[in-house]
Amino acid sequence: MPIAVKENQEQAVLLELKGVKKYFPITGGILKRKQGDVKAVEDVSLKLYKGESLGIVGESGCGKSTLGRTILGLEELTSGKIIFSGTEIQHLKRKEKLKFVKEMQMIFQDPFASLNPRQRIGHALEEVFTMHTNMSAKEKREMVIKLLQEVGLKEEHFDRYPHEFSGGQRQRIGIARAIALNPSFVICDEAVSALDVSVQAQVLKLLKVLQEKYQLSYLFISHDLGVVRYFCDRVLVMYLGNTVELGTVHDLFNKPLHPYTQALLSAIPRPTVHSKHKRIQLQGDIPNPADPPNGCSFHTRCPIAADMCKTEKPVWEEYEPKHFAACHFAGQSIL
Amino acid sequence: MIAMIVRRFFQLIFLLFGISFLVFSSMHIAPGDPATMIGGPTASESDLEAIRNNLGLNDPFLVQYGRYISDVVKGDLGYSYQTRQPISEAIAIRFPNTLKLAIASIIIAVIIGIITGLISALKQNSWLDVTSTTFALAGISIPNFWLGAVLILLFSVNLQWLPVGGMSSPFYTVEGLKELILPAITLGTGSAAMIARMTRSSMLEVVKADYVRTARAKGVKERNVIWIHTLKNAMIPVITVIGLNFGVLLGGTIITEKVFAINGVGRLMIDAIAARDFPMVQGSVLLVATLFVLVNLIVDIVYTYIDPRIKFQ
Amino acid sequence: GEKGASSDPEKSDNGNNGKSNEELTLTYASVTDAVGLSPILMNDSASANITDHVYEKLFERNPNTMEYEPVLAESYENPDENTWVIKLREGIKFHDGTPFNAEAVKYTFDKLRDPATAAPRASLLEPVDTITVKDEYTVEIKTKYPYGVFLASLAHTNAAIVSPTADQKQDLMNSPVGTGPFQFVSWVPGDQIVLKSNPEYWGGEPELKKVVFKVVPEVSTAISMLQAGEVQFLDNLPTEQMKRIESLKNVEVQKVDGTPVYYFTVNHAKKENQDPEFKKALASAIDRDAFVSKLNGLGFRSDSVVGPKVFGYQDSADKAGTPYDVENAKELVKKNGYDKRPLKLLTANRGNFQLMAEIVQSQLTEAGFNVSIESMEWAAFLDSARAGEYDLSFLSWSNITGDGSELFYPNFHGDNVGSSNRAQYSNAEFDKLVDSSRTTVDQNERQKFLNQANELMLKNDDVVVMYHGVVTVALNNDYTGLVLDPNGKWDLSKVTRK
Amino acid sequence: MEPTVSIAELGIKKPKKKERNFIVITKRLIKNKLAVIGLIIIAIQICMAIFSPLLTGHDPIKQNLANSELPIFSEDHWLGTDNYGRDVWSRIVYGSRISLVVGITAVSLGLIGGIILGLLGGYYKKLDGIIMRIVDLLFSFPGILLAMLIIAILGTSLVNVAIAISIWSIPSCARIVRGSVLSIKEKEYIMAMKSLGASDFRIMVKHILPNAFAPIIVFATMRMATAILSTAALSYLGLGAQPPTPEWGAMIAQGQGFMWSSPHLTIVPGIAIMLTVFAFNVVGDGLRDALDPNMDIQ
Amino acid sequence: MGETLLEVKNIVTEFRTADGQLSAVRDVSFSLQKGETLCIVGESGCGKSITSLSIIGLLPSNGKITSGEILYEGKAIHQLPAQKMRQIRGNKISMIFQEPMTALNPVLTIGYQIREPLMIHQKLSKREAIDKGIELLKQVGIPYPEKRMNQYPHELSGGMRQRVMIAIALSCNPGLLIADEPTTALDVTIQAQILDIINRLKDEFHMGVLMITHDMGVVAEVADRVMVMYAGKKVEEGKVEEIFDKPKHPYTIGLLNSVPNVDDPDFELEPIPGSLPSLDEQISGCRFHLRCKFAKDICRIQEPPEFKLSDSHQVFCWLEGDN
Ligand SMILES: Nc1ncnc2c1ncn2[C@@H]1O[C@H](COP(=O)(O)OP(=O)(O)OP(=O)(O)O)[C@@H](O)[C@H]1O
Ligand SMILES: Nc1ncnc2c1ncn2[C@@H]1O[C@H](COP(=O)(O)OP(=O)(O)OP(=O)(O)O)[C@@H](O)[C@H]1O
Ligand SMILES: [Mg+2]
Ligand SMILES: [Mg+2]
Repeated sequence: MPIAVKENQEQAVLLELKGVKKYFPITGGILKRKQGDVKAVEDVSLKLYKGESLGIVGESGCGKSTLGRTILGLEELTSGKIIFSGTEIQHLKRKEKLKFVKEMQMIFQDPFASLNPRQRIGHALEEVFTMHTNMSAKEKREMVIKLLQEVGLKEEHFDRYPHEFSGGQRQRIGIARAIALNPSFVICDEAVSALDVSVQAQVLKLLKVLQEKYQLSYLFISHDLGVVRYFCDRVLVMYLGNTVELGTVHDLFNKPLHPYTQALLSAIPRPTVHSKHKRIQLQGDIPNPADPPNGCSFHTRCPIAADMCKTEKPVWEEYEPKHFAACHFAGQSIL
Repeated sequence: MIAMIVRRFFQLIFLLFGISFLVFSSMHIAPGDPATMIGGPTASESDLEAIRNNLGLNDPFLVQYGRYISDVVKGDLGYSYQTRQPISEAIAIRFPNTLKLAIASIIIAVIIGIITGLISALKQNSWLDVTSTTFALAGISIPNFWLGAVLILLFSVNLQWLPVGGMSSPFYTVEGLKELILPAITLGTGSAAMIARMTRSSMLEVVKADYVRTARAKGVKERNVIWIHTLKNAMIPVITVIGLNFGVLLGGTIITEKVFAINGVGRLMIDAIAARDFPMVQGSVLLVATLFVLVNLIVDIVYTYIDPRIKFQ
Repeated sequence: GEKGASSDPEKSDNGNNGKSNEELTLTYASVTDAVGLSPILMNDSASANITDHVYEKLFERNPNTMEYEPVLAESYENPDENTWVIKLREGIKFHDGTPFNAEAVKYTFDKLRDPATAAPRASLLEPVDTITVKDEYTVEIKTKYPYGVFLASLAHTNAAIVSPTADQKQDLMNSPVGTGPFQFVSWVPGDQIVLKSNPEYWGGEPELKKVVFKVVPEVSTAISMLQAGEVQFLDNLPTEQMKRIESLKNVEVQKVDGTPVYYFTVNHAKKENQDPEFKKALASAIDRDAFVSKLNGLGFRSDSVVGPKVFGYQDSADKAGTPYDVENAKELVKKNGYDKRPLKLLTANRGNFQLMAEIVQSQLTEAGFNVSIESMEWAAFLDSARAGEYDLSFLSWSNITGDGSELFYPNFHGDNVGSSNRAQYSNAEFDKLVDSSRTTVDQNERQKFLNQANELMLKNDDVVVMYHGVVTVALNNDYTGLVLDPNGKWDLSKVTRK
Repeated sequence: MEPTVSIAELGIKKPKKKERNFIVITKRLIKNKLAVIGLIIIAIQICMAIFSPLLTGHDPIKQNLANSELPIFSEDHWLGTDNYGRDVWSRIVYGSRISLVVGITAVSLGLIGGIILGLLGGYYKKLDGIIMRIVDLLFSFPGILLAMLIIAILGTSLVNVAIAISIWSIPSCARIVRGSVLSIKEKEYIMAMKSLGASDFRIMVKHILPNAFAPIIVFATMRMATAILSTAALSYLGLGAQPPTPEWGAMIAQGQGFMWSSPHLTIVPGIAIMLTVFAFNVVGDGLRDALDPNMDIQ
Repeated sequence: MGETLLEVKNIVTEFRTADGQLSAVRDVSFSLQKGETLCIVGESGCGKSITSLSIIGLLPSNGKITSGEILYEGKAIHQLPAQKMRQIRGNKISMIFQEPMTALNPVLTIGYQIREPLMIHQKLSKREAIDKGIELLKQVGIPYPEKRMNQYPHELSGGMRQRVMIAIALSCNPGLLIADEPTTALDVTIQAQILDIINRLKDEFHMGVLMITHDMGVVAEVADRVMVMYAGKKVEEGKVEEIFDKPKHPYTIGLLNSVPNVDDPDFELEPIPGSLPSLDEQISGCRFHLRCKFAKDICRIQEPPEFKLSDSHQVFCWLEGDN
């Protein structure tokens, strides 16, 4: 059991987030003054252990990608701390950060969109070494070919352009680029969502193989719970910029504490014709993140919302060992 | 929207400052002496000196500029060195002609341009497309003075259908319209070509859009698919081109105005430059810049009507 | 002499036949608009064409006899060399009703002289010391020194007499008031100026009731308008279009040998240009005959700087220049190594200057010179030439008063280097002759001085005269009676329908 | 946990012939008949410019006043002569040198300026406002005055005409580039480069610029045409090539006076310019189509 | 059930491209009863959308049905003149497209877009069309429908837009609804809402629904019958239970094994190796044999014929020939 194996490594914290917030200002008016914020990520704290896969799920627009990008420093942090291997990295200058860039990488949602369409993929991969090492052209080429083989491509692909590959192959290139510098931490931002089921299965397998081999830690962003369940060790559920639940895959899928998690799980269409689930119908649409509701951000759609939910923000609590949630009625079933 | 207009207005003021300084200094750097242009080639040194003193041209550059700007701020654009006429008056006489011409030619350009653009887009790669592309490109490549002279020869001198030049009757009379036709065509062909090409490429993009297929799936008539579902969307980049062209046309177009003896702003400016009539150059450039910004503003407002997604805070 | 183009007996359809019952109107197309309509403040030919019809001068040169004849003056006498007593014509009124008298003359001239006015041609009256009103119709003008060109100055367009009341009341620049045969009606700047006949004109009301001066900046458009009958009259016909104009059926072209002179000059301020052999080589290299043949009859040959229609001319000067002899030129070039020196030929890019420059550049190259052309628009050209930033150039002078001193003094006198003397010519002997021609009142004496000055220049090859202008107009066949002056001006007051 | 299938055999398409990008584009371009015609015209012109002396039997600046204004198809002068008796064909042939050189220089200089401004403005939000105001300023500043200023400072040489024209191109080029940059910089591969620690300069030059190429190429070919026409317009205003250098724009300007007596003096260079403009435009059109990723689907 | 609504017989759809004629749909036949939901599944690019576009006659301009026929209520519709076809589209057959974000015209109001088919096909007056439009929006669960009528698509969320598309598609009570991946771009909670609406309306109006998807979960949720396509060909067809419980074609099996099971943590993925051949690739025999673990010699040589396993279950695979 993978979970058992990883129990031992739990002590080794690779990445820690403390109160991470990311707001996007909304500007307007004659002088383009700030008028408000899109609260894309609102107060996220968590630990990521070495060698584990942490899944992040939640509705579209809830801030998953923003969180990922913020960790990598692609978005400026509004407040909070990001501690990587014991170093606070949020305030580092670009030069100082380069060291961590090698350690933290990202695989993007759309493999085609994340490759420069006018660059041969061999060159795209070589560029990574050009930026971070002093390798000779020959060494670089050798490294790239090794990388290509690592992700199941061949030397002959070196000179091709991204459009000459299939979706699955392109995502392999994205993976190759991400692991090129031997990172210890990789963010997969919907890395398989754009792929077709059969290709998706191929790529998931590859990611697992690489994790075994290099002791990678993944932050695995997805809205496909099936994939998350298959791939991750622990899962974080987000709603409207807030973390609503965090637990091991097993706990979360079997004993969801938060009503939103429950709704999400029940809404997944099951690829089986027999065990028809009772689905929880959520009413309404996701509120505007620029103007989140008071109290619990989920109360507008929550079937068990009480008055207190409208006014009081629930606290993030550990209800069971390693199982956190933010809900006034955590654990109450909404069926 | 109001806020945008106000903001643009502030930007315009800065722009005008910049422009006026640039124009002022370039007029001073460029060779040619306003006094000689007033006194004539044989004016004696004492004549020239008297003229220079009279115009304040002997003051240091910054003093002259400061004086000019403070007058402008008070709403006084100054007087022509040459004719001693108030600049605002001189421009007021010319501008209506330029405006008429610009409007007439942009109308012609829009009609011709959109129709040819539509035809070539809808019949992409057919002979119709090739023909209209060729026509559009011919339109863009023929120098205006050449086209103008040939049109005059054909329609005014040989056929005697239209007057050779001038613009004296009000535009709503038959004479007024006749006077407008040839210059508007001459001037409009270039813009028509640009608009045609823009319409073509924009249409080609839009007809591929999913919502056009949706319209067809609803059983909408082909005519309505084009005119209601496609064209409005395709117009957005075209409007930019129309706006840019119209802005340029409003600044006056020297060659067409010259060929058709139209008393317009373009000629005023070019004559003023040739005569080193600094205040007149300044005045007309400021007018052109203002119009340019104004047209851009109008274009932006038109955008919001065409595309509801575009909003201005 | 006057050369009339063969007129077509057939009447054109394009003419004004339909309008024969209406008032006689003539439309003239001008390339540029008038700058302003006050003779005191303007100094351009487009304005002069109008002011000449609205205002009148004390004297005028008769185009045929080339004598100065009184106009607003009746007579004059010189009690001494420095005093001019002028008797004025009586009973004349300005268009605004103000009577014309000695006060008006004094007012006009004082205003012209006043430095505060900053009149462009204040120098016309520069020698004047005092102006005194003797009686209602007599003025006495005293000059600082004997001034031989005084009558010519008084005959200058800029010396026309303005209505003092009008000048105080309004801006003559845009609403002129004079005594002339036509009076001002309207002006749309940049577009057109309209005049109507003056019914109370002392010389009798002109038959032409209305004149429209229309601005048509493009000559070929103006010709098309002439052809289409939209305008009836053009002047200053361009060389390249002569064939076209002459082929028009409804138009008659008039040509008159004129006063303008176009010449080639070196930059005299440069020492190396004063080398006589250099100048000789240049003069021998330029084939003026070949050039004039390209003018389509719009120029005629004479080596003389003072042209045949200008006071001071003597026909002996016609052939006094160095003749064209390319072999001689080549020899001189080779001998002195002129081919090694790059020469900058500065030219304005308007009128026939470009033509001259291209042909002469080719001819000089033929002779072995190393010449490159630099062409400029007018204002920049005037500036560069005045500053002497050239080796070779073409200059011209269209002599309004038709007096040789008026040619030599501004263009070649050492006083004017740095302003109007763009040839940078400075020669003490020449200056003395010109000064004498100006300060002598005896016209015969003046003639001699001018001729000597002329020959001096030609002998030294200081300038090479390219051609003398032929002034032209094209008039619709339905009209007649236009008087064309060799200085390029024309008079519409006698124009009638054929 | 060993993978059941060997990774190497997963998802590999049959290897395709390796094709260089420009070969693909050229192939597509060649399928476009109009573009091919355009390419041929440009090729002919380049040959004309390079091999001018071989193509003409006459000196383009040699005058022969006795043989002036010969009509088209005259003996020894198949395109006639101008009013100085110079052979029109040789002037057209030699003139192509200037027109092409001026066109190319002007467009390249304009592109450099426009690209720099456009890249900076599009990439850095903070610079955008200032740069766009500069662009507005350049837009409204009268071209003639600009040309005069340049020529006043630098002289009336052809290079300076090219500079003047290139400055005219800067604002529109900057707008176009900025527009593309704005959309390209939001692309995921830019984000990917940032996540790999690439510098802004590298991102702008290596990743944004090549992808903004399609509109730039179209703009450049369009502008090439405009540039040659602008030399004509400048010559018309007296600021072009210095005589007797043959140049198409100046030829038209000079021939204008002879439109009635010798129409070929305007029509011949007019057609030359038209053909060039036409050629560059259709090639530009073709290039745009060839670079269009939508063509990929087929 | 029982009444045949749509019959597709042996259609072949080809594209004219720079590389020559390419077949995107190769000899596909199927039928659909009234009140029934047929799901077409298969990998991306296997020809699902092109099949559906062939039916509604909206193929891209370079595409053409080169053989076969399509019968709607027994009448051939694949060769109807444009005019006649227009009367069917949006009226008898309507379609929901893949991308809710782009399928609505951004510059026209929701009201206009929903009124349009009503006014064209049902000849309603503008007033009546507005009322009907509001009614429809209410049916698909859009709050404040009156207000929405005057809004533009960008003012609505993705889920609402897709619901508007459904309202438009259902406006004229079509006999056949084609839904091309109607929920792919949406999130699970919204997806669930939309699938419910389609199911409800299908029952209410007794429509036939042709649903295209590659999400096996969705299939299990809504389908009565399933058709599996691979590289332009139909490889298997059957009742939904038959496909999920007794999949026969190795491709179908592979597809099912590629979907992670949310409810089974120990489920091991078994991806299908290789990738979909491109359209211009010449493959002899079964088009799947290159990726098939069980491929035999005959698979490489000869195309498999149809094998009937039951009345409703057919498969195109030589392996079945053995049994
Ligand atoms: N650059 C930005 N400026 C302003 N708002 C932004 C920006 N980037 C993201 N947002 C907003 O922040 C919120 C979170 O966006 P994010 O992309 O992180 O969502 P997500 O969970 O990744 O969604 P999805 O599943 O659709 O990818 C959204 O409301 C989005 O509109
Ligand atoms: N206009 C076209 N020209 C040429 N080929 C096309 C065209 N449109 C689609 N194709 C090709 O036809 C094949 C089938 O496409 P189709 O859109 O039906 O796939 P799909 O099964 O709907 O895939 P997805 O699940 O990605 O929507 C694809 O290979 C596609 O590339
Ligand atoms: Mg995201
Ligand atoms: Mg599809």
